[in-house]
Amino acid sequence: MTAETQPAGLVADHLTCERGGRTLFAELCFAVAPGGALLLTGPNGSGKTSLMRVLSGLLPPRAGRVLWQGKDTAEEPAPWRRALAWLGHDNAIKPQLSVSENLAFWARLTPAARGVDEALEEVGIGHLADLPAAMLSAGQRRRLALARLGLTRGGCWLMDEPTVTLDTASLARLSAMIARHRADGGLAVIASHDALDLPGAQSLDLSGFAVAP
Amino acid sequence: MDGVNSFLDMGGYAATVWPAYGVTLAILGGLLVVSLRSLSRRKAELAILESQRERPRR
Amino acid sequence: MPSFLHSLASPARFQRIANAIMPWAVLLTVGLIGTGVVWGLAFSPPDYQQGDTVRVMYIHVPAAWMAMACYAVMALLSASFLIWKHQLADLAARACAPIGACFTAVALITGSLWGKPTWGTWWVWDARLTSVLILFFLYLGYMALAAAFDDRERGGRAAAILACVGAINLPIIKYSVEWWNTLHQGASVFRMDGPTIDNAMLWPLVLTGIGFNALFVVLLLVRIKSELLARRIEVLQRARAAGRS
Amino acid sequence: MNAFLATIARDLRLATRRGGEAALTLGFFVVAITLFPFGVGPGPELLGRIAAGIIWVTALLAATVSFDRLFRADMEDGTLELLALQPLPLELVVLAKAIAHWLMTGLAVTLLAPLMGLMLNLPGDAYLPLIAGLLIGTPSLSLLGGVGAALVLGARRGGALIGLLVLPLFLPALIFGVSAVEAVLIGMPLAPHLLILAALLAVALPVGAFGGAAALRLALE
Repeated sequence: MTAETQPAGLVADHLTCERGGRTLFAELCFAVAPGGALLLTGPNGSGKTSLMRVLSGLLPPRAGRVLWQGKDTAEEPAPWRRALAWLGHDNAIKPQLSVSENLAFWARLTPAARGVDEALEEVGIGHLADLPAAMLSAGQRRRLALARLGLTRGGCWLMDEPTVTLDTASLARLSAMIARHRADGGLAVIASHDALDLPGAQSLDLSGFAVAP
Repeated sequence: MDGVNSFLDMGGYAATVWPAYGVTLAILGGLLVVSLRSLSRRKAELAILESQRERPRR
Repeated sequence: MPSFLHSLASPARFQRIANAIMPWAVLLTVGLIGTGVVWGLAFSPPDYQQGDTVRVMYIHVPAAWMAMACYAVMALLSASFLIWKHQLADLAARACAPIGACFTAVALITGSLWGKPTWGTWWVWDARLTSVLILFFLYLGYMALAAAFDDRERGGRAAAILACVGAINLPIIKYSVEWWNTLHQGASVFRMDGPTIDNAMLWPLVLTGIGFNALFVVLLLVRIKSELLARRIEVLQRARAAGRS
Repeated sequence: MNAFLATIARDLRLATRRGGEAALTLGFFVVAITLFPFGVGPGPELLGRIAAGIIWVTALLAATVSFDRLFRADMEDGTLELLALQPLPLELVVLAKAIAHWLMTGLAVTLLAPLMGLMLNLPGDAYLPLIAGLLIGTPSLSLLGGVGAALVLGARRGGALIGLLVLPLFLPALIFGVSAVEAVLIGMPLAPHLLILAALLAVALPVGAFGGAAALRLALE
């Protein structure tokens, strides 16, 4: 019955997560509709990264479900994997490959809606396309990782601390990028310490779901 | 005592039969002893921990 | 079915079942192995070819049976742990490994001692010996992998995957070793004259065989109990650490 | 299919850019083989008799040395978690990486084996079965070794563990690879041995794909 009444987009249904014998959060629920965004906050150790990994499917929750377009992502991972674009702590950049080669690989693996060059321009490193990725600074690497998300149109972006090592100009670019994504009908879940310009975004403080030991 | 001696001699194969039984006893008995000792050690440890847990509550 | 297994395998229920089985298992172990060994050593006839060395058989053969049976039990427990994720299956599989390794070691060493007078050498690359040796390595690999993770749960699952992969490969290894052996050396040296075995020799063998199974049950229950206690200790210690911080 | 090929191509490109991968494995292979004449004596007759065995055993060891790098770099820079979240099933990712690994190690060793055979005085008839056996047998090594490499991700002393885990599983490939050479030398048919190696590969394919993927998911949790 719940399956039909679930809204489109991403739904967390009573998620409980346990790591190393400790319950990080329990009975966590939220829903993000297409075009929406959710900002996750909370102190270190409150389980932001774990929640992101549970949402992505990397970490099975102790209890509860993650629904994409009304379907349980654990039971039907294929549509969720096609819609999902993931930005983790690590940038997944191979220093031996050039900037555009790095991105072109992911463009071949995901259903890319836009060209590699366009995505690089969006994060402001189009002029570096031919350089080996080893030459990039930390901020430029983060932007290259962000460009991977920029390849997609619609779908769901899961971004774990996207602002790490970004400068002010890049932060503005990131906000614009997320706005463009949402205008395309995409949605985003963002765990971040920094204040991002996210008009109309929901906010969720994870410390409210902590379980007393 | 001749019967005991010939039993111990194992038809000339004492060097085969007795070490085989000895090794078996040593390995399997050893495993049993080690397992039992870890069991009793953990029982004691748990008893200490539980008594410590009770105290501050009461 | 899974929920039925789960209810069967809750720690409290396990303790009850274990406590009920334990005295019987101990009784069977002591009684059967004691009778079998005395019978085998003192009252069974010497083999007409091998003389008294045949008395090694009453422990060697059951140990070899248990070496393989243990792996089968361990692999089944590992598979059920991967499927139903029940902690007790992981505990039991881990408890199996050292027991299996010890039975395998007994089979190898007694076989080697028996081999010296029978074949004139401590070790032959006979098909059975070689595949039991590989089995021993698989146990070692399982134990090393299970212990190599800081996170206990993760180590258990990695080892469970290995146990399942090994279960598929063990028969392949066994048959390829047999084939390799016949290719190189012709007929096997290891001939037990199986069908002609006399009742006077069969009985002590059967007794120690069942006795070894009972010993396996005793060892397994003791080790699982001990592991359960270790987990309980860990939980309490963690709670204490969290309470004080 | 495109994504599958892209994964293979990327691993190959990375290996050639780094330059080390294949060269390291081949270097180990050659150096280890040159140790044998020192160990058993330089007599050409003895060496020729055990040459096929030496080459096979050394190929197994060389493959084992290379497994540690199979998933570790991708694990450390976050590539692996991205690969696990792509539409391409992780089982196929594992297969793709095993194929790339084989092209760089197994195939390279196979191509170098005749040269090693010359150095070890391998009899003339033995070259065909040796190469055919390596060609069919070494892919199983890459697949089974992949499971081992995935299992030790996140383990302490992972690299040292791999050998203990996978070398026993390699035994059948070694047995039939060497027996293929011996069969030809005593005038027996070659085909059954190669067919058994192919059957081993058929078992190693699902074991490698599903076992490896299960182990990787575990490592990524």
